[in-house]
Amino acid sequence: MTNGWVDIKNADMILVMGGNPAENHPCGFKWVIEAKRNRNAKLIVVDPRFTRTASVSDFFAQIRVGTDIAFLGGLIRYLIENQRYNKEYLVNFTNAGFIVDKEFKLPEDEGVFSGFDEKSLSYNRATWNYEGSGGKPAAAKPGQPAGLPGLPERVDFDPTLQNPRCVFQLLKAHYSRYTPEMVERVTGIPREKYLQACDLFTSIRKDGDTKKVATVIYALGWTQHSFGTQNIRTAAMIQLLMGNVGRAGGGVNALRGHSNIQGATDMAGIFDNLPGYLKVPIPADGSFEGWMKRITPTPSKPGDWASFNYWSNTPKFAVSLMKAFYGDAATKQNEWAYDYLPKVDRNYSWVNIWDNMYNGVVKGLFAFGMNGVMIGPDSNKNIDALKKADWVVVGEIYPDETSEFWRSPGITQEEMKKIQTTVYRLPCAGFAEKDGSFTNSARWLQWKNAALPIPPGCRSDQGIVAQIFLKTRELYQKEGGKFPDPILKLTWAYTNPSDPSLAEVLKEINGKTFADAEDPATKQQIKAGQQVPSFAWLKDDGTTSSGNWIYCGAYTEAGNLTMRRDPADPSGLGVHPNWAWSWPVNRRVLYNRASCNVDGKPWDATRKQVWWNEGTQKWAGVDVPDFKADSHPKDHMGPFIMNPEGVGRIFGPLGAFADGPFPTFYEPVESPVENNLLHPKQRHSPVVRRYKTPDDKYGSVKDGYTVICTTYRLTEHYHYWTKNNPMNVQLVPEPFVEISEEMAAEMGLQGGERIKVSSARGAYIAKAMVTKRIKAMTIDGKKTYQIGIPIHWGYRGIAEDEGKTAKTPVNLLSPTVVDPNAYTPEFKGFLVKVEKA
Amino acid sequence: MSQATLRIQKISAHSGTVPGEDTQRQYQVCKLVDTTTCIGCKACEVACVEWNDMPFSPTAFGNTYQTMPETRWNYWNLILFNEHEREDGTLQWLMRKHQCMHCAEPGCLEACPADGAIVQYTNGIVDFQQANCIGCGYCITGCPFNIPKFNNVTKRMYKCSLCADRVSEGLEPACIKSCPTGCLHFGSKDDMTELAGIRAKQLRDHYGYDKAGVYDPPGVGGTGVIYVLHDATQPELYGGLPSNPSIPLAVKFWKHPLKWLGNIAMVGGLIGLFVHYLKFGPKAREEADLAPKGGA
Amino acid sequence: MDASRRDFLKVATVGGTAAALFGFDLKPAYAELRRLKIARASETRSTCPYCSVSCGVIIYTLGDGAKNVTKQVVHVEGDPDHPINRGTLCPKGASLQQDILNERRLLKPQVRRPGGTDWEDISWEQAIGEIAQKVKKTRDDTFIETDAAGNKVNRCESIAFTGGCTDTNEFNYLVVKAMRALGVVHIENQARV
Amino acid sequence: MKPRGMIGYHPEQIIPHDHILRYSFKERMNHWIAAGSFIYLMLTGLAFWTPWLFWIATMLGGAELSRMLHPWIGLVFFVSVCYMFTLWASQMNFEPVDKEWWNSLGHYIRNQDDQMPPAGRYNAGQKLLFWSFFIGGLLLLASGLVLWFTESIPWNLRWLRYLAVIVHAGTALLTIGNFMIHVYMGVFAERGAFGSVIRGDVSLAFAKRYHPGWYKEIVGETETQK
Repeated sequence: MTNGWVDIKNADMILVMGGNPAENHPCGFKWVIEAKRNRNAKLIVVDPRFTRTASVSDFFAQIRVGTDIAFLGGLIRYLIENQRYNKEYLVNFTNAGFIVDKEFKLPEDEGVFSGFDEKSLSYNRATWNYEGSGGKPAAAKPGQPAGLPGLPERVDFDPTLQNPRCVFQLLKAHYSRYTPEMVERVTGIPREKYLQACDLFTSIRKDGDTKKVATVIYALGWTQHSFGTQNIRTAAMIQLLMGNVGRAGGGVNALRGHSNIQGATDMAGIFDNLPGYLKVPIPADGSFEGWMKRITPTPSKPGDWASFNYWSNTPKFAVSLMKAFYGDAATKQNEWAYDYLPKVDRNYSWVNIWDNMYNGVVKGLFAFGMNGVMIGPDSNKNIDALKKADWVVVGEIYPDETSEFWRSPGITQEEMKKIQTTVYRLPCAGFAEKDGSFTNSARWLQWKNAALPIPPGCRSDQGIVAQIFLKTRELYQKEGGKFPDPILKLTWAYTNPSDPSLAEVLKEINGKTFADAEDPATKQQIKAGQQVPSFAWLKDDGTTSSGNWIYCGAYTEAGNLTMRRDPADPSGLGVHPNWAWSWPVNRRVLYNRASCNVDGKPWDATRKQVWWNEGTQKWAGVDVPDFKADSHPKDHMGPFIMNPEGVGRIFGPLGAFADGPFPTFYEPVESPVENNLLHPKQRHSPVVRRYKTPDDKYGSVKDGYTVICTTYRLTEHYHYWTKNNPMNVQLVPEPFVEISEEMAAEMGLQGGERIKVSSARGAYIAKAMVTKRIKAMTIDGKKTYQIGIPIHWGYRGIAEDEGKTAKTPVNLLSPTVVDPNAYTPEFKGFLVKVEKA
Repeated sequence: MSQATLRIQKISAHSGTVPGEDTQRQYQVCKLVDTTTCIGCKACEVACVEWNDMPFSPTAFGNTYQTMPETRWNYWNLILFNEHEREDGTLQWLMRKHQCMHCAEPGCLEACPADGAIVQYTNGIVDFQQANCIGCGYCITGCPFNIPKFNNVTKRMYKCSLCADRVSEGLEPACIKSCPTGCLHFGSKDDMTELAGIRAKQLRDHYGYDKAGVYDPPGVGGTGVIYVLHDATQPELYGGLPSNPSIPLAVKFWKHPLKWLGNIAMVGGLIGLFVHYLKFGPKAREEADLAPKGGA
Repeated sequence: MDASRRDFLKVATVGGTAAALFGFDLKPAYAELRRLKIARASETRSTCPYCSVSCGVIIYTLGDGAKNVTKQVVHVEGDPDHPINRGTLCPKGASLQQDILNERRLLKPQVRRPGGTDWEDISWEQAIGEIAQKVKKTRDDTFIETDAAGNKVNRCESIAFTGGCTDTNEFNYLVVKAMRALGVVHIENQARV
Repeated sequence: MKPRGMIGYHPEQIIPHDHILRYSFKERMNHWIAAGSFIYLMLTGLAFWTPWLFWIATMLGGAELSRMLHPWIGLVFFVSVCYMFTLWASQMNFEPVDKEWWNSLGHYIRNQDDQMPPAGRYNAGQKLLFWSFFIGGLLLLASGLVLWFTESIPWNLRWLRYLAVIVHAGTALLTIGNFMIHVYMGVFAERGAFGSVIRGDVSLAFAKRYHPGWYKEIVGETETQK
């Protein structure tokens, strides 16, 4: 979330798409209701189903699964045509006026941007650049070609937005084909209804109003597509066009699905990052310096503007990380132990773990609270992969499907005896039995206290990992082995090494200084050995450490700030500055400089977040300004300080996206529509790859898979966890499939009858819930059915163990297709057939 | 002492005066349920079961998101889900929290024959005292909302207590506290009525629900649970909420005219027979008298 | 007040007097209320482990923290001070007590041996020892020091770590630290999916 | 086959000491089962009927017990009423004499029995009592079942409950009224009647006075002989 949960109450207009917050985030959704109650805000819901969120909405449109970009592209067209954008914001705070490379080509009918290489199914993105001068080679993501040209240091710029090669004009041209008629054919939303939605959402900018604010709320309904990142980008672009980013009640708000996956992302529990969004080194970097050179951007902006370019501090963060990991063993001489870091040059993401396990590369798996069989996609493939692994270590609190893959339904005793995988199942501590911090969707780090002792027989999660690591280290100490140095030299100086105190770990994450230091501006001093007050103090000379620079400031000499519990909110804007601690530097709304106009005055005086104080010549505010504190508005420094341009990117240049600088509508990989109506020559995302094992099968209409299936959660259940909780099982006791009344009538089906849903990969059996909440759709003149399946049931659980379910996980159905940017699987839309079971 | 003598203003089947009747300044408490912001998440259902430590009982799929068809003795609070297509073709998914309405004039209490099995506190909460309950089920007959439920093992009746244990300690009921969207609100009846009115007006003025209104049925003297409805003219849409509920006529007839008539008749009959005896005596003083005079 | 005493009220009634003559106590209890079950329980402030809203929860446990009490959860309720949830909870958060008290919890380490058809118990020490040996063997067997172009890569592709959604930041940090030190590159998390 | 003109002749029913066997053991036993159960039902029913009498239930072992036993005793009562039906229904047909009897009710009330038309084994009042208990028993059973299993009645059939409370209470009131008269007659008004359901017999004099028709039947007096 760029903003926060409570901040939603400041919105005047709320678009929920690709999400169902009433279902999945009920307690955060209250702030939507507060906006409605206190500001007469309007809630627009666009979803394949009439959801719980839709039930309290003011406008609902049923959309075909996976056609969000067509909807949003049409919305961009509408708001440009009707001038429902904030021009001052657009010109000054976005790259709308930047001139784009002459060679850059829009996809038009071809459906691909300039630079597409059909053989490698990837783009040479050299032309996705600004016109200008200066600059250096660009950063590349792992697995993508390096050596691109860099962004120009000085960008050509047209403040009138009239230049036909400026971003704004290209944008207009790109979405000119997303007409309401076309949107109707693609999405199934009738033209009239669609125009009502466009008018309602953009009505906040009617007649040049710049006071009102709209927010966009989304979740996995946007991310879990083969064009997931671009779904979100389209929304971000709309918010930039309307000037809603950085403002209270605005922003682009990802509702993360779980308690700490924001934290897990921050902490880089993912292959392509190191903590704090530092990009992992690639083999070609060659040295620490090479790595830093590649991942540290340089400013790129119109000549007379300023750019903070905060990522220019990357080396400070990286050196401090290496000091946290390796302590005294990371020195300038050994390039801060650069060799100790594994180098990544390919995709090791989730789906690839299972693919690589299937193909014999991955032999051992740790799964801590991660039920890979259930998560899928293509659960059968994951089960087959596990059969080929040497060993699996599962840390769990309940019996789960992954640890029992070897006796999943359909495996006979004989087959079981042939499975050579050793599985360790280690009982962990429950949430109430451990402390530590979670980072919520709004980037708040909150400490939680342990209420109960860990049950006898169980051990703390960190204790288990620590003990395995220490035991392994002991073996390397005793026996030696391949490249033991990083293992032997890793800092592990916790008071209780085999069960580290998490408070101690958080102190390490925050980081400390090894030398006395002074802030030249404030003359504040810190002593050697003290906690670093904020990441501004981090240095690239090895005198500071920090396990995650964005968390720097969470545990300072003032103590553990994630434990703060002052609920006061003096501004009334839902900032709550002294409750817990928010990254970065306790800032609650990101890019909040953009809540003011160019002159530093708030767009809306009733929602003042930050402002330029002429008296003190500093930025002041009720929130921590997301800006250089003393940058005078006249300097024209861009508010998007993490971008080298300093402005929001309507055009995503160079390596930013694998599949295009502007979002483009593509059909899901499994789609009932044979042609991409908007870009007729390219049906799917051109850069999406299919996996190749025998388990990776893909269905099409030709094979009889004509029904669109989507998957989702219910508010009564939590993933694959609450099927062990008798209370939640009582609320929703059995799996079901939601189908429309028309489809049921056609099948001669009554609610409660069992049906079998099959995809090219597997079958799912459950009772049918016949409902008015999903309707048959007319897509390009053809009647199309959509069905929906909640994901919560597997083969271990209360209902499952009582034999009340068919023991078919939903992800037996879902395909192994991932988004080319985020590598998130396409769980949300695929093809099935439905029959009575 | 949590709930003192003076905190009781009505007692079922009670033959004396009631200690708290009109002796307290205490305000009436009230739950406000704004159905227009209910998302049917069932947090209130869970909060109720959890707070009251009620045992779980099996449920079955019923082609709906609704947990069970109606409340149970161990499930006092149930969201009713209804899919409703309006005349303009738009769909409404109406959700209503169904629980004891805590009527000012409770039909259950009226029908109850057991002394002290049902009481109404001065704050308006209608509470079942299971210790005094005899399990006759007359409260079922008396209730216009289908609330009291029978436990087959204990042979007693159960229903929502409006968390009287919490309220008496100054806390809000468990369901109210849990409600994520704030569709549930708790306070004095006056405050809730005002709040409901404001919300209904907002729905009429800003959200196009011309018939939005407040449900506080006068037929049972008003309720301790009031609803804001999108369409107050059709409460039946919300899972059969009666549009003008009252204590069933049969119960009223039974408990008033019939009872008095019967009592008068019985007492009168006894007196009549006694007077008859006084006046006429037995048909024969001794059995021997029966013998015909003069012998046979 | 004596907390152990049942605290209910008995009111004399006219109806009862007739029977009282016979020595029966016929006065019904008119206001027998449950005591507030959390009145003296210990409170611990925590964060709900489910979605990313991060609702504050108060876990009420048995006893006042005295040494001779084994803590057990009495009730879980929303934290009214928490700015986001303000005491509210969803049906999952509201049922956390059942997650804590759950009888399905795993309570001992187990192993399924190759070809095995059931779980076997294993001691913690043996399990951790065996796992460490497997980690080392797998890593040593497959460790890649340089790539085809001769660049140093120092990675171990044969071990994967998948972390869950409810792992704390500190746990994740320890995992990243330890796994990267082992050269593990297949590090993924619920955050991806 | 009775001789023509004879109302009846059953000298075998005349037992020593000029008594007639009026009620067999079976009949007496059944009567007292019915009576006992009815009294219990009435007392517990009255306890539930009005708070003023709730103490009765307390005296009878507590209202819970009363609530538990009331329906079972009700079944006993109903069974015994049914048995009465098999025993006596054939004798309870309304005959022309009954109409006369009703017309002379005033005399009956004023103890002017000699001015009453000759009642048979059962006079019209007793017949009414019989039928009122039998039909009342049926109604009480039907409504009682609804009230017994009241929680099993679905909400959309709730009118059954409404009907049941009225029918049960109303019928109970009527039967209680009849019961009061019956007890009054049997215990206080007609000396000898009480004994008849204890010992089974009545004196010839009793029979002749209260049930002249029946008396004739037993002793064999013909119409003409009168």
